[in-house]
Amino acid sequence: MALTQTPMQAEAARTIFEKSKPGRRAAVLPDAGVPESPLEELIPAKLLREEPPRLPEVSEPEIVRHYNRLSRRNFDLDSGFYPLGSCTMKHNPRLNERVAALPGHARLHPAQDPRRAQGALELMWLLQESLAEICGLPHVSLQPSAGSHGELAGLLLTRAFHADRGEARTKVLAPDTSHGTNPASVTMAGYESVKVATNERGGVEMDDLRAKLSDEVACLMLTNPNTLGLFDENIAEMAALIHGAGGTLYYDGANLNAVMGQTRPGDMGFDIVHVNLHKSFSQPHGGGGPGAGPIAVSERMEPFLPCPQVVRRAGENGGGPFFDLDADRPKSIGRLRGFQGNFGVFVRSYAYILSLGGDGLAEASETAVLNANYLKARLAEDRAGKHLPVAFDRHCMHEFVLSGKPMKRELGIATLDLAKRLLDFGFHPPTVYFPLLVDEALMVEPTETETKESLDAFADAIERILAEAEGDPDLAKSAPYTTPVRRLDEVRATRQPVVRQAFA
Amino acid sequence: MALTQTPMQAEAARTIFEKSKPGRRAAVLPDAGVPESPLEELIPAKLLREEPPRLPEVSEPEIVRHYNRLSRRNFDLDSGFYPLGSCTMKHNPRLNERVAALPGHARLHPAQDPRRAQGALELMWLLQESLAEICGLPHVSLQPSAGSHGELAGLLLTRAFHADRGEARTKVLAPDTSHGTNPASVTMAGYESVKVATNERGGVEMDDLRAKLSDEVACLMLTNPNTLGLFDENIAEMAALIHGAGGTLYYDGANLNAVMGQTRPGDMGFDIVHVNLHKSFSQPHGGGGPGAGPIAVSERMEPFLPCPQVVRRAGENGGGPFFDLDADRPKSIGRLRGFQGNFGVFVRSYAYILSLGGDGLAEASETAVLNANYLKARLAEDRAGKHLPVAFDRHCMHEFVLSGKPMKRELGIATLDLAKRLLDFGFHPPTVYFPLLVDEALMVEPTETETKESLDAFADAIERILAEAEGDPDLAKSAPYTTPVRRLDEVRATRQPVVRQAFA
Amino acid sequence: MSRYTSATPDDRAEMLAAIGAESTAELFDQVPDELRLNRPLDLPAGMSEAEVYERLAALAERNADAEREACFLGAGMYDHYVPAIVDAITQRSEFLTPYTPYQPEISQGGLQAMFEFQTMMSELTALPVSTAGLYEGPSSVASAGYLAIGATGRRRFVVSRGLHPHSRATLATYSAGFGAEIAEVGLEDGTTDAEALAAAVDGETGAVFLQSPNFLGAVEDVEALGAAARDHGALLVVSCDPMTLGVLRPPGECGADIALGEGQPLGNRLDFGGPSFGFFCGTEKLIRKLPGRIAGETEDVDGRRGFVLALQTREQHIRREKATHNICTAQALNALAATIHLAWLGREGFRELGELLARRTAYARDRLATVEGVELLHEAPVVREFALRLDAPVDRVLDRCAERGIAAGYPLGRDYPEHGDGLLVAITERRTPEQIDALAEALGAAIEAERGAFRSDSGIKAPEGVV
Amino acid sequence: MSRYTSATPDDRAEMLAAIGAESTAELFDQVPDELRLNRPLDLPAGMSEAEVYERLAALAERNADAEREACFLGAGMYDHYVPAIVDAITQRSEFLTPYTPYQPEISQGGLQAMFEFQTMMSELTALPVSTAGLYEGPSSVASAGYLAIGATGRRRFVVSRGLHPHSRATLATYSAGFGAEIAEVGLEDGTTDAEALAAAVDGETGAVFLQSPNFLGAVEDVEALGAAARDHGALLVVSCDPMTLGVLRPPGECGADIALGEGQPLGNRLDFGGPSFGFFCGTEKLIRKLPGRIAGETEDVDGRRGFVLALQTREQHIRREKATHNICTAQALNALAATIHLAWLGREGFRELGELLARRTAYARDRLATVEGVELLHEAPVVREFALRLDAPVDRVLDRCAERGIAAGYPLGRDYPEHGDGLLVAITERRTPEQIDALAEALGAAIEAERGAFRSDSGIKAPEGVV
Ligand SMILES: Cc1ncc(COP(=O)(O)O)c(C=O)c1O
Ligand SMILES: Cc1ncc(COP(=O)(O)O)c(C=O)c1O
Repeated sequence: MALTQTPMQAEAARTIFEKSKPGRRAAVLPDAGVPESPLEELIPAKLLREEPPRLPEVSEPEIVRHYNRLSRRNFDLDSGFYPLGSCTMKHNPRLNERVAALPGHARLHPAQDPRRAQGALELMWLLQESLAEICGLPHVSLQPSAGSHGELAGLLLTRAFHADRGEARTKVLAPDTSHGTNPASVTMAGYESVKVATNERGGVEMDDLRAKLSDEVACLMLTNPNTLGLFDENIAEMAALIHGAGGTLYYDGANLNAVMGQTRPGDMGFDIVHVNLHKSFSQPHGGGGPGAGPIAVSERMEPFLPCPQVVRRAGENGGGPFFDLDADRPKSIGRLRGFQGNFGVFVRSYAYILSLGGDGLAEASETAVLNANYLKARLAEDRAGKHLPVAFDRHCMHEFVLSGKPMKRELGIATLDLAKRLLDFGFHPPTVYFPLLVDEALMVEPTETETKESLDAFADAIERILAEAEGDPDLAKSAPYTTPVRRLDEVRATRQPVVRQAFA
Repeated sequence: MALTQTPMQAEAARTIFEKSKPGRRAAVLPDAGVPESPLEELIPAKLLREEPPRLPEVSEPEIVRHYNRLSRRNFDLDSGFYPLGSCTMKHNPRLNERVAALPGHARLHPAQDPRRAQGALELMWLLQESLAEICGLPHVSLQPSAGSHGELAGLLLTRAFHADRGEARTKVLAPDTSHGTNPASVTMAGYESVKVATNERGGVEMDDLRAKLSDEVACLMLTNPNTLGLFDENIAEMAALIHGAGGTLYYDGANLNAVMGQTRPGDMGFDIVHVNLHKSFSQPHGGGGPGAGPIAVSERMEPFLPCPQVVRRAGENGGGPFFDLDADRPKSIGRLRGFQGNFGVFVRSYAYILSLGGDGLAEASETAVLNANYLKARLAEDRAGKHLPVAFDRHCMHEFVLSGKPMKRELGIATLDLAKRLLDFGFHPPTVYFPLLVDEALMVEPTETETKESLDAFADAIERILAEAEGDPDLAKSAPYTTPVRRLDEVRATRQPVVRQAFA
Repeated sequence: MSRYTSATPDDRAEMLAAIGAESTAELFDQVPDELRLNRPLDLPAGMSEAEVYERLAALAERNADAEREACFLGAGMYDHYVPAIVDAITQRSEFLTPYTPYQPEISQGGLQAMFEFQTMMSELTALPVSTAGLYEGPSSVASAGYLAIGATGRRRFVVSRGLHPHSRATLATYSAGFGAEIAEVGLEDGTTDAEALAAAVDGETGAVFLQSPNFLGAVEDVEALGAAARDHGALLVVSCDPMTLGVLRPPGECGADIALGEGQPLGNRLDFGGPSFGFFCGTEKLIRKLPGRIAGETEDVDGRRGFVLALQTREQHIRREKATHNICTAQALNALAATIHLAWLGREGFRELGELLARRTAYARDRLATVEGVELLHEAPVVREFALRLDAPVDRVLDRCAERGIAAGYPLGRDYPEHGDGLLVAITERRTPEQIDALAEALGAAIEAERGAFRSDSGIKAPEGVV
Repeated sequence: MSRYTSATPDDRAEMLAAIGAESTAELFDQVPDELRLNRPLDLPAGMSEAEVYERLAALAERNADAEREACFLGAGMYDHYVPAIVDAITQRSEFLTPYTPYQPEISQGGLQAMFEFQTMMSELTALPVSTAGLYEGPSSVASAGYLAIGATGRRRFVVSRGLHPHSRATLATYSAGFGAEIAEVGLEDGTTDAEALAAAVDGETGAVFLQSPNFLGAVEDVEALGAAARDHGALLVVSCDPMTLGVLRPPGECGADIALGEGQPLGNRLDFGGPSFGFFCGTEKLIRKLPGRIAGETEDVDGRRGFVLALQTREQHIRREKATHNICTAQALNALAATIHLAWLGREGFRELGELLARRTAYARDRLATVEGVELLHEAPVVREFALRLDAPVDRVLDRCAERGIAAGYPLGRDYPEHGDGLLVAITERRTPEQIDALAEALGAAIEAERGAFRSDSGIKAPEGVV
């Protein structure tokens, strides 16, 4: 029998609401154990809800099946290679989940008195110290909730820093290769975003940078290696320039996985770094979070760090040290969120740092760079080398960017088609169409936790897809075939958005 | 593009050994922290191993991916309907997993002094009491590890019971519908197995029973409802007969899910009952265990229960009760295994009993019977009613048995074909070819945790398959199509067994 | 070889050969020598899995968590029971490990879950559009400020003092960046001073921020208070506790333009404050101005129903400096936990739970008010949390209760100097009537002891706020 | 509606209508009235999930588990570290919830895992065939007895006193059923008395049972001892601790026909004794006589590699009373845990772990032997467990150590009256040198205190076995 659709495709998507039936339920609640007075006696009727929200009415077995089956409609890192550039899809150790779930962590109330949360505060302090050492910058705030939150924090620090000197600067520079969150954060922090050009080696065009520097410039935001996966050798000069112009130098730490234990943002001259714990430090991505974006800063930025700050104080009466939340920071930019940050993420990342140790982290970066260069070399062979040239041809760091422009011209398939066809081969595609600078970009980040075999299999798949396309480009253009759904109409989802279940 | 195989079929099975590469590893071990003396100094060389076992050499990410992907090649209860007769595939609450994993349970050493394991012993005692109440028999041993172990225990108790009276009986009776473990246990316990015939109502043929009773008969093993899903109304008379002949009456508790809180084996006259905690009491089946098969017994069997027995003793000095392991049982048959039994299973089943309470258990059985009768009614309609008649046409208890004989004759497809075609529809098939009494048997047990919708969908699928078969029986005969592998050569696996990886 | 990598020496040699490099060091040649670290990181050596476990368990041991204490702490995060299926499902690698669903064909699980989440939050708040979630509560409040500027062009916010102090602080931090001025309106007997609010809102006001129940636990009359916003064309932003929306009139029915809040009570553990998620719902009109991911329904080329990230043209990866927000990685897994928890509670259970909380809260408030030295800080209606005044130094009373294994509540003096004697007590379904009685007893004993101590040492002045 | 069911009143009505019954009670008409229970079960009412959790957590709280104590208990089950991936994988519903793989097309995951398990156990024991596992250790020993009768037709077993007391007891229980006589051979300085063994084995002997390391921790010279079995055509059955097989010569190289044992040390938690699994390996000759499931490799109709339950003709569901064993539900999930643990350890790690244990054990034995009042019970080689003699009542010494948070070991007097003063001390990789030193100190202090107590109250007679 010839199949026309896979078993999953045969199963139409049904939401949990569509499985609801009046009177079904999963939860059984405890008895209140107190007088069952009518609600109206407790709360004025006008403040009460009339109709309960139309949550689904389903039994527990149905819930489990529903989400279990849904889960199988996801591709995940624990099932296959996920070389999504700029995302550092490295192995997520289950040990970290285990320690994060210990009741002493998981059921600790964030408003607990610091004297009764010494373990948690010490852990945060230890993580701060570790990140400070890794970044080469003395002070750390763990508060930001993700990379972009860290960026915003860094820009607000910059603003406070300048305000403290009586300056009001208005512009923030970032290369045209920068990640979308950079300019978005710039606007959100009340600055104007200015692009700096990229030179032929993939680094910052120094003349353009010089031209754009002025006393209006508050900050230069970079990532190094940059989003092309290339280390900008001019970093020391850039640092001198921006500092000379009175600005701060911000490091987007999304690419830290290339340099741990090899070189440090602080030593390069950066003032502020954010670290994506959900990238280099193995917090699982969760299908879009949670993460955490701690920032490490230089001495001169320290007074402005968010409140509260975790500090170690000398113990009383010769006892051990005492860990505390310090909110008495007059120059602080203040709070960026509730309580102390994404503590559960800190536990996981600290467990990761303990597991690897200093040497292990250095080796992780080294291997990440080795894997990327190997895969780049494999993709320089044969058809990939011809149709998918690397955008800047030199050793890369932990990732590299290919251009699908020749492929599109020569074979008639776009980067998107290649990506979709890769799905049929069981791979998550690389990041596509980013950085914007590179036409038909494919950004490939294998990470250090992949085997040589999986890199080879990926290179082989690309080769096969290109060979296929030489014969029949439509094969890629209509891909994917084997996924639970095939190409989806994204335009419609934006033009006529349906963003919630409609009820009859 | 027409698919010829599903994505999973395209992925050839590779074992973990085939992913091994010298020098890879996952585990990092602690330093010994003690002198690293050569092993030969500690243990005579002749006692030492020369070559380490050829365990795979793989990294942790590879292990996770390997077993993750393997897992997706399993069908499971949390993904779909699993009406496997005689197996009680009811919902497995995750609460039970959570409480079983509490360190106080999971890391408690079985040789811990009872004074320092009071919580565990009390839990076992509470479970014993609960099972005693459910079974209507005063004494319980939790020791047996599964149903068949319970059967063996019960037969050894019977032997001890008779020996204690100076009798040596040699035969054990069981109906021809009995489960395979029954006669196998009989042989293992040193008895001869004698079959009793089934009457036209699906119950025990009383004349045959009477004819086979004698003072050589040690025991009559039954399950009620029996494996046809039918309650044998003559049970009281049978009990009188076997007791009159000096034998014991054994209850195979695999079908207890039909009768919890409705009727009790003890009240029916049974002397010994085993309970499959992995059936009625929600312990997950684990792909073939673990389970547990506690036995409940009447007063006269009590002296012979296995050792040790969990007992409650009055507290000293007016304190609370003390729970102990009692090994001072001179008439006991002795141990059936190490330590105290499958405690982790006890935790789960006790949590289940606490969750449902007495009423909840009764309602579970009631709903199990309702679901079975409803599905039976649905399958009496249309094509199923014609080609797949129920073997004994009366109200069933928690399961029922159909015969595929007409289907085979009329449509040319066997029960096995129907079962295999059901796989393509996303259902686990019923138990097939059991009980042996029914030609081309299909034994269907929906359990109480299924929705009416899933019963309907199953009935609809059967209808569609039969309709298909009217047109093209080969469709079923060559099924399945969509599973990771298709029909497998089981004969070869027995004739030329390959039961382990070969190394080059 | 470090843990989790797999390149063997042979692999390395083969890979270097393919690259055409002598050593991995060569690959790092692009990093100028003077910038190389050239020494090991000053961090402890790596540890075995068992050792890491022991180390972290030893740290955890030094925290007084809600497994060990009867926890009456709230202030925005609550010790609800998280059903076991939440963990079982969210720990499935298929949900745990993927990135944001950029490739919808292989992310239908996550996308559909987002769509279900949005529907649930939309139902809870009675607003038609929900995003897939932001970081957490207070920063969501700040994000609403950013949205209000974009939507109204006005840079002035009026904020109730009943808004969570962390939300007010975060809004202030963000406002220093995007540029906005904040006017705060005080509380009167527990709820927002309606007159002062009406007076504070003007034609320059971009948004009015309320919270209900507010930080002192009092249920606000949002509809009445919101009139001022409506009248002046300001957005009405209501922060709320989702767990109360089974019983309280939802913001969408009270005229709110935006309803948002801390999502932790729904299916997320305490985790010392995170990760959790912020929910963010709005009117149809605001749909193209909302922050963060939104999943939408669509079809594939074969006409199959499917889900994608919708309205991406709002987002940073498309619009860069013109994006409605800078958020990228959010809190998808935490939102999934909420979705499962809400499905588990279901229509009936969710309301029942709200009622249970309201009744136990009423019981607790009455019970504690009978304790000598305790009185109500306000008389406004409450549903899950309430404020008391203690006639003894709050911190010392808390210490004494902690000795009995009770975290008695949140000392209001941390954030409200005017309530230095205030204690905020939170109730969940895990706080049994017996625990409430034990709290009453502990509070009574602690206050009595403190008063004794105070009397017996008249040299010590009563702390401020304590009579 | 009880928890976990889903039939609403409407569902019930529709279903009854389809059945043609008035009520569900009618469905139970087949149960004679006088057998109906007609009253509620006398069990507590059902509880909410949170309440069940609290209840079970309160029970768990009353156990001194290895998370709280430094656990030197062994005697067949050991406090090894179970890596987190074991839980993560075994808790996946795809492994957790299916039945025995009767439908191989949709059970390839479980079947392949069994095949991998069998390969690993076969490698560990150096015997060519492994089953997919039995219940646990001691009952596997008894099952070997049943096999031996089938294979040799002889009903006499010779058993070393070094065999785990639970194994000897279980073999005896089973033997009372299938009919076999057991002769026990004693120990000499810790190991099986070779001469007595040779004398005990005769032409009627069906099997000789040894354990190495034996219950006292001593490594036996299996090859030498096994000669008696070989000479008389009896099967040599060797029970072993799988965790020692990275360093000890495997049974298959020592002439064993069957190697079996308790599988708990491999990836299974302590669980107060179960569930774990028993492994069972044999020679090629015995393949059709083995008990329990065996997975085998085969092909599907399209030539794809696949796995099935092989050799089912041995089993109860096919052969009924002629089956080689009665086992049906076994311990598949526990065997999977072992498989993952062994893959995680890997070829090198498994050996290293064995060496680590041997070295720490040597250290501990030396260290403890220096304690005043402690001497070695035997001098035979040990690799993970060893026996001491204490010059004070063992139970009281254990109590004193427990007060310091140390479970000092297993009192041999429980099973060996001749060793009333014996203490069996087990080592795992979780028992650090610091803990070993702490044990030495605790033992020393306890013995000293007990001797003091004994001296100061000369009315009390020294317990038997203590000088
Ligand atoms: C280069 C770069 N910068 C910043 C970010 C933003 O980080 P987050 O998603 O944690 O907000 C990303 C994430 O994709 C990134 O790749
Ligand atoms: C009727 C019946 N009896 C006995 C058993 C054996 O139980 P277990 O598998 O727990 O040994 C089964 C299990 O399938 C059964 O269905």
